[in-house]
Amino acid sequence: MILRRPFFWIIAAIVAAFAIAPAIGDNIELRESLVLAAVYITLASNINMILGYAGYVNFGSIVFFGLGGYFSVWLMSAHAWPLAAALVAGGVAVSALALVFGLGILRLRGVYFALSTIGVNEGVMAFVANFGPWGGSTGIYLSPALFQPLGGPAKALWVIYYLLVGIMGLSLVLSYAVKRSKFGLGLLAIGQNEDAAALLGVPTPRYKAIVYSLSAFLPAIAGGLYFFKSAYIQPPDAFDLQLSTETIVVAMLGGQGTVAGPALGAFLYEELRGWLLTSPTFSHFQLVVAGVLLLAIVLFAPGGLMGLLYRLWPRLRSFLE
Amino acid sequence: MNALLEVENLSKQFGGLRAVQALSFEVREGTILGLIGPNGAGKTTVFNLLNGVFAPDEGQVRFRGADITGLAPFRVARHGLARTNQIVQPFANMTVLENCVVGACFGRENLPLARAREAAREAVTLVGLEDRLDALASQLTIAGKKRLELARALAARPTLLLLDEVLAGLNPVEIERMIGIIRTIRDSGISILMIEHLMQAIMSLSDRIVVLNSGAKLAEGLPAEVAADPMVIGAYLGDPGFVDKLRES
Amino acid sequence: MLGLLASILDGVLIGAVYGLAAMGITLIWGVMDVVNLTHGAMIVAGMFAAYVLVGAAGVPVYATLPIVLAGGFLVGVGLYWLSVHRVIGQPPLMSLLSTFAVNLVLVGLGTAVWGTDLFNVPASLPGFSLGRYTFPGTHLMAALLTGVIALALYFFLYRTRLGKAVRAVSNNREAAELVGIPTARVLALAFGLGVALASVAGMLIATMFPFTVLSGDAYQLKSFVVTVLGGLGNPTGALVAGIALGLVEGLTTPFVPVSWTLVIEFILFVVVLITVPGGLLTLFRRRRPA
Amino acid sequence: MNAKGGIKVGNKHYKVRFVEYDDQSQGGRVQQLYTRLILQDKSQFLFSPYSSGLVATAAVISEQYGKIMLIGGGAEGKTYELGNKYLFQCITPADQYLSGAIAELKEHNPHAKVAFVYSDDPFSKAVVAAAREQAKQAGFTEVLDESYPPSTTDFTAIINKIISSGADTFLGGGHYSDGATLARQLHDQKAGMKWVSILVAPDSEKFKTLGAAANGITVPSQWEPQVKYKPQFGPSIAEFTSEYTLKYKDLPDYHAASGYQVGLLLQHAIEQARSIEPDKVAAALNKIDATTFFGRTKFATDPGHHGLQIAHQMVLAQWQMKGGKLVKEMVWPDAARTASVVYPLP
Repeated sequence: MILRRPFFWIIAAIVAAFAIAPAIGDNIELRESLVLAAVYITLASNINMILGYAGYVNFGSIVFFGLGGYFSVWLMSAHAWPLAAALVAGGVAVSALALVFGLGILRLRGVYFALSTIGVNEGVMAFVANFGPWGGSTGIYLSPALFQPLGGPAKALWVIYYLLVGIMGLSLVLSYAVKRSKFGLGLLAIGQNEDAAALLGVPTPRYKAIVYSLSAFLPAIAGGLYFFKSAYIQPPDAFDLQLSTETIVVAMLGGQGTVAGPALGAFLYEELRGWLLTSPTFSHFQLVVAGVLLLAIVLFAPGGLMGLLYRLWPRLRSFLE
Repeated sequence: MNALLEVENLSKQFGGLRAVQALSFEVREGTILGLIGPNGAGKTTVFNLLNGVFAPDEGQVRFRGADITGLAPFRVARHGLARTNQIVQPFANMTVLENCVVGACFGRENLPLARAREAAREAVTLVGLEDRLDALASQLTIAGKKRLELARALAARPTLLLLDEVLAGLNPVEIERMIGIIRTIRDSGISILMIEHLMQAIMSLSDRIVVLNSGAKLAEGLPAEVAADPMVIGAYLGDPGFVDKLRES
Repeated sequence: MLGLLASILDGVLIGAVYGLAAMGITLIWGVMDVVNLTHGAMIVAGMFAAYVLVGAAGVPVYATLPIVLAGGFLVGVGLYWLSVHRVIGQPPLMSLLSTFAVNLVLVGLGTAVWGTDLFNVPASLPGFSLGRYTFPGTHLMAALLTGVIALALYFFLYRTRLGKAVRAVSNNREAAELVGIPTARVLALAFGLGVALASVAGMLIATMFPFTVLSGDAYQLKSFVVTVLGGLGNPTGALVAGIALGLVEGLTTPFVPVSWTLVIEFILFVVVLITVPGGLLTLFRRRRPA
Repeated sequence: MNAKGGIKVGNKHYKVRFVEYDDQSQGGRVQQLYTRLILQDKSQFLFSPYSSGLVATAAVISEQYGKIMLIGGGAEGKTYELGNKYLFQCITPADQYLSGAIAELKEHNPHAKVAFVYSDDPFSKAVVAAAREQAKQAGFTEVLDESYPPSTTDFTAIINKIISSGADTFLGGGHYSDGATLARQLHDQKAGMKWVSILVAPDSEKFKTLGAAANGITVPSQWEPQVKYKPQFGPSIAEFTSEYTLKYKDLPDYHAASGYQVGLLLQHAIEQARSIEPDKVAAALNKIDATTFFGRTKFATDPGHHGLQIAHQMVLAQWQMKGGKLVKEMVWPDAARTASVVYPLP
C-alpha cells in the first residue's frame, strides 16, 4: 500500500541519487561529503519521530549513536564478529537499553524531559569513560585488518557508504510509515496535547516508550558504521552533545514533524557546514554563521523550510510530506 | 434498565481539601444523568476520577460490570467511556477530520485507520461540522471547537459519554442546536453523564439529576424533585450555612 | 579526618558559588519558563570581563563585581529583546533553540577573539589554615560575596515593588497583566537579573580558577545539575543545592575515585528529576493543601 | 621555500603548495577533508591532524591511497601497532613524556613520594601509565593515583587528598585549563610540593600569568627555542626562531616547531629518495637517523611498531623567577640545559 504513494517514490529517488552520484566517475570526495549528509539525515529523521511527532525534545539523542558505535566496534574488535552481525546486535542492544531509559525518563514532560536527556547522555559518557572492557577514556582503536573481509580499506569505505545510504533510506521510510500509521497518529496527538490524547484512548506511556526505543535503532546502526569507518571510538566523540543539538537544529531547519523536512535540513546544513569550513572567509566564523541562521529560523520561520514551501505552494502538502 | 456505570463511596482528598466525599450514584443504560452543583463542588473532579486522570483514595467505579477504578485514562477510554473537556483541548494543528480520527482509532472499537476515517466522518456530520472537515482545529470558533470536542468523543463510538459543560460560552442559537445534538446522541443509544450550569437546559435534558455540594451528594432524583428541594435551593443561593441549618433541622 | 573536614568546608565554599550561578538559570525559568542556554557563555563573559578590567584597565579585582553585575544585567536585557521575547509562550523547544543559537554566536565570537588559550585573573587574599590544609582567601571571599548577593536578591524580590512585580508575573502572567504590570518589561528585567547572576558567578570563579573560552560548558552543565537538585524555579533551592553538591563532592572525593564523581552526579540528576521534579527541598517541606 | 626554487629532486625542482583545512576536531570531518586534500587538491604528502584519535581516523584514508602522512601532533603510540605503512611519527610518543622529569628528580630526591593526578583522557593516561613504571624503577614511592574527568574545574578536594597522602612530588595534569588550575590551586592551598611536573598547560606562554603559582613548575616539551641541538641539515635553532618571530611576532612553541620539522623531514626524504614516489620516500624516511633544529629523529621499522618515533627526546622546562620576571628555562637533558633546576620548589 505504501508503494502506491508518490512520496515513497520521492524517497526512493533520494536514495538512488545518493547511491549513484558518487559512483559516477568514482567520485570519492563527493562520497565523503555525502557520508556526513547521510549520517545527519539518519539522525534527524529519527529524532523527528520523537521531536516532531510526539513533541518531546531529546537533547541527548546522540547517546544512541555513540552506544551503537561502541557496541558494534567492540563486538568486531574484541569478539571478531562480522560487520553485519555486530551492527544488528548493536542496534538491538541500544533499542533495548533505550526502552529501559525511556520507561524512566518519559514520565517527565517538556523542559524536564529535555534536561533529563542531557543527564542520560552525560551520565552514559562518564560511565563509558570508566568502563574497562570498552577501553575507558582511551576508547577502542580498530586494526586496519578489520577492513580486509570487505576487500581492504578502499573497498570497505564504499561498502560502508552504501550501508549508510541504506540506513538513511530505511530511516526515511520508517519515518514516513510511522507518520501514515495509527501509531503515528497517536504520536502526533501526543505531540499536540498529551492529556487530551490519553483521554481519547491513546496509550501514551507505551507509545512514547516505543517511539523512543524505535528512534534509537537506526541511529545506533549508523553509529556502528560511522565509528567502524573512523577506525577508533572515544567517549567525547561518541557522545558529542554538540552533534546532538545540531541534529535538532537540522530537523528544525527543514521543518519538524514533516518527513522530508529533516532530510532536506540535514542535507543543506551539512553542505553549508562543509562549504563554510573550506571557505577561507568563514572558516573561523562558522559557529557564528550557524548560530545566526538558527536564530533567524526560530524567530521568523518556526515551520522551517517545509513551512515556507507549504506557504508558497499549498498544493505541495498533498504529496510532499 | 441496567446500571451502566456504578459509582460507590468515591472519595478523593487533595492535601487538606476533601474534593469528593463518599459519593455514590449510577447511570442507567440509555439515560442522561445530570450532575449539578455550585462552583467548586467537585463535579469536574468526579469526572477526573471516573476517567482515571486521578486515582480515587477510596471507593469503586464499575462500568458494565467491570472494575475500572483507578485505571489509566487511555484504558478507561478503551472500555467505552468517552469524555469532553470543560476547557476545549483540540489538537490545534490537525484538521477537524484528523482530530476525530484520533478518537475513532483509539476509542472503544480500536478501529484501524481506514475504518476510523469513516467513523470520524459520521461523528463530524452528527455535530454538523461536515463543511469544515479539512479546516485546522485552531481555525474554528469557540462554538465550533465545542462541537469538535463532542465529535471527537463520539467518533470513538462510546457506550457512555461524559460531557463537561458543553453549553458554556455558547449563544442561545448555538445552545438550542447543541441540545438537539445531545438528544440525537441519546436516542442513538449512547448514555450520557453531563455537568452543566445552565439549569433550564439540564433540567429539560436529564432523566435524573445528582446534586453535589462540597464534594458530597446533596440530593438525587428526577429533575422536578431536585428543583423543588430546599437544600438544593440553599446551595445555589450560595449560603452553605443555610444548608447546614436545613440538615440540622 | 582533618582532611575530610577541610574538603567538606571548601566544598561548601565553592558550592555556594555554583549555587549563585544556578540561581541565574532558576530565576529565569521561574519567571518565564525559559531554560537559558546562553548561561555558560555568560559565565565566561563574566570571567573575561574581570580579566579585561583587571588586566587592561587596572581595576582592583573585587571592584569589578559591580561593573560585571551592571554589565551582565544590560547584556541580559538586550538578549531578552533579541532572542527571547518573540518565543515567550511558545513550546519550550523554541526558547531552548533561540538561546542555544545565541550561545553558538557568542562562543564562536569568543573563540575568534581569544582563541582557546588559558587566562588567569591574579587574585590573592590571605586565607587560613587547618593543620596542613589551607583555605585560600579567594574562596572565602567568593563565598562571602555570594552570600551578600543572595541576600540582596532576596531583599529585592520580597521587599521592593519591582521585585514583587517580578514574583507576580512569575506566579501568573495573565493576572499580573490584568492588574497593570508591564509584563514584557518585567520579563526583560528578570532575564537581565539572571544573566547578571551568571556573569557575577563567572567573575567570582575567575578569581579562583584559570579558564578558557570553552570553560562555559562545564559550568553550565554543573548549573543544570544544581538547578534540578534545587528545583527548577526556586532560587533558595539553587543556593542550597549548590552548597549540598559541593558538600557531596568534598565528602566523596577522599573515598571514591574522582573519575566516578560525574557518573554519580548525573545518576543523581536523572533520578531526582524523575522522582522529585520539584527539587530535593520538597522532601523536607510538609505537604501543603492544593 | 618556493622562492629558493622548491624542493630539488635530482635535477628537477618541485614547487610546494600547501593546503590546509580546519577539521573542528571531528572524526567525520577529518576523513572528508583528507579525501579532499588527496583527490581534489591532489596532495602528494600529508601532515597529520592534531590528536591521536584523529590521526587514526585520517590514517584510514591516507593508507588507502598509499600517501605518506607525517605526524606532528598525536603522541599516543597505539596507531603504530596496527600495521600502517605510511605513517611517520615525528614527535616523541607519550610514554617518554615524563621520563626526563623522573631522571632529573632522582638526582635531587631518590626517595620521592609521588602523587599521580591526571586527566582521564587517552594521552594523559598513556603518559602516566609509562611514568608509573619509570618512577618505580627510579625507586620512587607512588602514594596517590587519581584520574579526573577532563571537564573538572575545581581541584580543591583532590589537592586535600594529595596533602593527606603525604606526597612531595606531583606528576600529571592533562590539558590547558585543568593544568593551570592544578598549578594555581597547589599554590593557593599551600600543598607543599617539592616538585611539580604538569603536562601541556605550562608550555603556553600564558602560563606565566599565574604569577607565583607558576614559579618552579616543570613541563615536558617536545621543543623549546632555548635547546642547543647541532642540526645536520635545515636551519639552525637561532635561524628558525628569528624567522618565525619576524613573521608571527611571537616566539615559536613546540607546535610551531614540530609543524616545521615535519616539512623539513619530508623535504629531506624527498631529496634523499630523488623521487616523489611514496614507496621511495617512505624508504628514505625509514632510513633517517639525523638531528635537526628539532632534535634527533629515527623511526621504528619493525612491522609491530612501524613509524613510531624512537630517537627524539623531550626536554624539560621549568618556570623560574629571574629578577622579578618568570622565564622558561631548560633544565634537562644536559645537552639542552640553560639553567640548573630549582629544587625544591620555592
